Amino acid sequence: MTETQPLVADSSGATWTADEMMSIAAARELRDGQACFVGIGLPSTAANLARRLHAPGLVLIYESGTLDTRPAELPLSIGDGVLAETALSVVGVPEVFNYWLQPGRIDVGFLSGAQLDRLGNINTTVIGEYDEPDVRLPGSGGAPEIAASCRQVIVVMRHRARAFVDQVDFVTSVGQGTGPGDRERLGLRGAGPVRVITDLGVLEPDPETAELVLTALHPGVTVEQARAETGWDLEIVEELLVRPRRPRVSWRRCARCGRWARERPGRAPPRRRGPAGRARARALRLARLHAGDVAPAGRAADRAVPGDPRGPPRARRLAGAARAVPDGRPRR
Amino acid sequence: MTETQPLVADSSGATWTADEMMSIAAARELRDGQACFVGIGLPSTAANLARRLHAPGLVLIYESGTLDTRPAELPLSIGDGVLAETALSVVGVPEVFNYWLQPGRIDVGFLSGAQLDRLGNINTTVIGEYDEPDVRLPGSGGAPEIAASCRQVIVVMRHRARAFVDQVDFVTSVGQGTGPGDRERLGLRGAGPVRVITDLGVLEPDPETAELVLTALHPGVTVEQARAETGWDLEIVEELLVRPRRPRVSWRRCARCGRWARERPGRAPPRRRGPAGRARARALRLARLHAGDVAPAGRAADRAVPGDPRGPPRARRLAGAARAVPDGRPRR
Amino acid sequence: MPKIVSLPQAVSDLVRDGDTVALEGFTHLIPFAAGHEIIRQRRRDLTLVRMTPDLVYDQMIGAGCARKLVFSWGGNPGVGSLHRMRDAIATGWPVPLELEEHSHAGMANRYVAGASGLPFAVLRGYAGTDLPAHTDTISTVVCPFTGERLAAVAALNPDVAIVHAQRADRDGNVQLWGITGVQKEAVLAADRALATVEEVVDELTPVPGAVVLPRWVLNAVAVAPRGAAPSYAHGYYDRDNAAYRAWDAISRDREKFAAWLRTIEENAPEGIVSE
Amino acid sequence: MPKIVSLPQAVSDLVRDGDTVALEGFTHLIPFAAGHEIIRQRRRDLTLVRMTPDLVYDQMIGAGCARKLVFSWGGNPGVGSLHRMRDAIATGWPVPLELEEHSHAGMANRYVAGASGLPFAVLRGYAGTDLPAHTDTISTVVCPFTGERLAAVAALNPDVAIVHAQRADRDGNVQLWGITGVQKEAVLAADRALATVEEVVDELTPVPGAVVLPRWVLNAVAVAPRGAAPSYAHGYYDRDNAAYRAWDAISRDREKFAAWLRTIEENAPEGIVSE
Repeated sequence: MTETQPLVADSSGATWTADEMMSIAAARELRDGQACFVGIGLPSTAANLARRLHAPGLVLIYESGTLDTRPAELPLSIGDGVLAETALSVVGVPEVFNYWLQPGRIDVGFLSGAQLDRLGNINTTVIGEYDEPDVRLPGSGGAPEIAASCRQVIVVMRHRARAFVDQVDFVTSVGQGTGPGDRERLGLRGAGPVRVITDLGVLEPDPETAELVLTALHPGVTVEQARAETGWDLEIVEELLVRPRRPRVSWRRCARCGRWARERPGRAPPRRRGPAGRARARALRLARLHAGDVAPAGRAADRAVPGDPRGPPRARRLAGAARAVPDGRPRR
Repeated sequence: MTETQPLVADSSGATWTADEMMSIAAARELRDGQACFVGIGLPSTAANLARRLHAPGLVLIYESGTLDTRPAELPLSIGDGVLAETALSVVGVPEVFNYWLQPGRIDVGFLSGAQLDRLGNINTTVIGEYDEPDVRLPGSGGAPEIAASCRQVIVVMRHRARAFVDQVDFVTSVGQGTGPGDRERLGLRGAGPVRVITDLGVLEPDPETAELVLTALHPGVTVEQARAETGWDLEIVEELLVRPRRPRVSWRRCARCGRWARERPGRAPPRRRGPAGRARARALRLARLHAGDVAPAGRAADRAVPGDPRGPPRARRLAGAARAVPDGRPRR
Repeated sequence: MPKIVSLPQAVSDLVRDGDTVALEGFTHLIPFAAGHEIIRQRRRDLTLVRMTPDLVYDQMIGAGCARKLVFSWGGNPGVGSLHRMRDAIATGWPVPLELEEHSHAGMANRYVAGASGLPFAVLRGYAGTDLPAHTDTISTVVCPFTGERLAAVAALNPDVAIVHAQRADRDGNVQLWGITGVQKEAVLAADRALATVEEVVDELTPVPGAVVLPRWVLNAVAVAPRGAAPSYAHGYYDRDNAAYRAWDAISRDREKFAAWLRTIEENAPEGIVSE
Repeated sequence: MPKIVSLPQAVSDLVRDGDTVALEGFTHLIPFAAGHEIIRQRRRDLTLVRMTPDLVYDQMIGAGCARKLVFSWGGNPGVGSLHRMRDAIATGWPVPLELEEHSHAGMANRYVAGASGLPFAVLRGYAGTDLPAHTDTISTVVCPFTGERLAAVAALNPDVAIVHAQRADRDGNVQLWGITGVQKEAVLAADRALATVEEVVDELTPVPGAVVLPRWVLNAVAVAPRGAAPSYAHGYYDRDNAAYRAWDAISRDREKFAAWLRTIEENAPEGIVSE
């Protein structure tokens, strides 16, 4: 993912790319103590950001077999040596799938894809026909079982009409399958994709129809933009959230983790050569964004449009999700 | 096994117990480079004796998960710490059964039991009815799969009428099942028990009927004794072997391993207190017996009664067994 | 998340009458201290699961904790029989004991299936033996590719798994090494899990061959010094072979056993309530 | 018993035209040197098996070694597509490429079944996806205890498995550590196995987390210093990320690829024929 066009500028003139917006939004989905199955790229950035800021007890599990890894720098691949060096334990690939993912011990899995459909099904296999594809994609990897077995799946992908399609060409990973109840029929024990985070906003399955509907927009994005980039007749929830533009702060305490994040006005990000320096600079930018983005009362500060006396719908839904207490035990 | 009555005395007056005779005979079955699944007791003594003398490259695998272990002293249990300390690798119990035993990577497995029947089936579960047993025995352990999956099984047990029965009360581990061809029908890929080593002699399955017949006697034992202690009408092969009484030697080179074993006339075994000292004394006694017992031309020196121009039948049969080259690869 | 609690507290919190309980440790790291605490807390009607029910289960059976035993080899290794187990089977003393009997390979694969969230496991085993006629958690499946018939065993998912390990860190991550048996599988297969440890350390420095049980799969960690004795803890203490031999005489006689039981019930070891 | 031989000798002895060959190493210890030697020896009609066919298989496919690919994720990690693989699928250049496609969990379990001497493995997977319609080594089985239907995958038993490891001892026992992937399973599942190693040492001192491949499951061990580059060998050298990025441009263009191929065919690295 090399697309880095600025999407948001704050009062200092600093800008945030689409990928950074998505990383921040994804990081916010993770809570302390959860176990997260991490793929490389945005999910890895998001998970490491969450662990370094509001969720220090977040357990990161990579499909390469590294359990509870705590890299000091962002790994460059799912098999980066730093993952093994900083892991609590390294297990073989059969074990990570059979003992750790399959029994439902993982709270959150991140997925992405070339295509996502209105029912949250994901395609990473082919565009076009399987035997004569227009585009041959990498294939399944760990995605089908992540989609099946994690308690919740969060999809992170760019919101583009060619990707957000009415029906995927190939079901690599099952979202809601053919509709409500299909996951139960198929014996898939996780909830499937509960949130789709894009560079325009957030989609969530409608509790009745299982169809993905728009529940939030990033600042500066319109409903029309989101509809134009969606290949189905996108429904918009009544209480659509717009994420607030974030205020500039010098010192600010994170409402979730209690840590102070420092931000010196006018200070340029450190410039160093090499990928490590770039990663550090990027981490600092993300930390600033994270700190500035969190208002004192946390999620309740999200501005509902129009207002709803019961509070923001995302908070209500999350309360439901939180009932499934993560404890690392398998479900049966 | 605490029965230690003298069975054989050599010219110096040293005596060998029944268990020692069996250990020596069992050790002789093992060849360099083979992989051997070892249980505690006699099999462990035999396997370690073979490894220390004529088969230095013998691979010992214990069901506790220690692969290629090289204990300096005899372990006291299958889970003795010395096994893990001296192993090439220690694996979990599921792995030792699934990856190492089940695919047929093990050349020789040793078994024993409370009952053995004419078809080589073994009972270690109950004497009497399962639900109202006369004697409750320990049960299966690793034996059923050792019997199923090792290329060859060697049974080592005392030759007593109550143990050598026409039909076992309970089939814990399958020998030849109900008769010729039954192992193939059951999908058991190893050959099953190819040799039963007792304190009286050796039994082997008849190639036609699969019934265990007497193929060798230890010196000083008569056919009548063996028949009296066998619960079926024991057949005797035409070329019955009698193991020679062993000459006394001062220095003797082992014909199999090329090592020299020293034996000083009249020297008493070292007397030390404690199990380590006793084990050392016992190992020396066994080494002397091993060295003295091996005539220059190896097995061919076994005296056939009556003579057979084709050579001893055991040698012929072993030549057949040797065709299954041990190489650690699974069979399919 | 596990808390580091006292052993009495952990057993009280996690083990309930009627539970299916697995104390694992294959010849090594056998959780004797936890077994004795279960005896002291007078748990009843337990289904005891263990590949090799040796002294620890003979003691628990004799104490009347168990109504059922799920196992694959029941003996006093190198010594002889388990006389309390035999007595319970033969005479129902102190309470009748139901058996569910497997082979080692079958039990190991049942734990693997349980740890993997599968309802059964496939193995080459049992064919031609008399066990399937007596054990209803043994069946067969047919390979959909080759048509071959293979053994199937039902997954084991104990209510509680208890293991002993060398050490834990202060977060409750547990590390064990030497012969590691089926401890990881038993913990992962169970609904609740307790690890007793020799000691708590600041950091779990890596050890070759070690198995790590992460804190989030354990409900409690309890310090129990010498908690595996008379079995052994690799790197800490050796097996007390004399105690295994001595058990034979104690367990043969109900009165001698009763005297032994009183000493266990009345004397909790010092270490298990501290930290 | 394995012999320590040169890599050209090992490939010549063990890899035959038409074989099913698995080069494994999950993101780490990818046996590039062995792959290049197979290219140099111009093996043809291979069925290439690998969970993550990255550059090494893109190169072998482009060189015309393969008629079939068995895999679960085919990409240049962090960079993009495998253009030689895409070209072979789309246009049949240089030879048509058949696909047999699984998920990671499916492939891992296929190796486990192969290593275990079982004809198939059971997992929770594939339900509701479109893969089973295209892959005939995916089926289902019904649990004989619960009646639940689960996925079944056929065992993988390659003719040859090739892995790269940090080191071997003089007897041919091999030790690897860091991310250990499915290397043990691939070696145990195969009929023949070759390990390339960074170095041969007198003694394999134990390393935390190490997997040991005993000498008697390996047919040959060959020394290949930097034999995993441009992937990495934990403790020896890092991943050459620039080489992964550079491959994108090379592999997009048949002529650039042909030039690369000539350098591989004409220049065997120094280290692989010594010792």
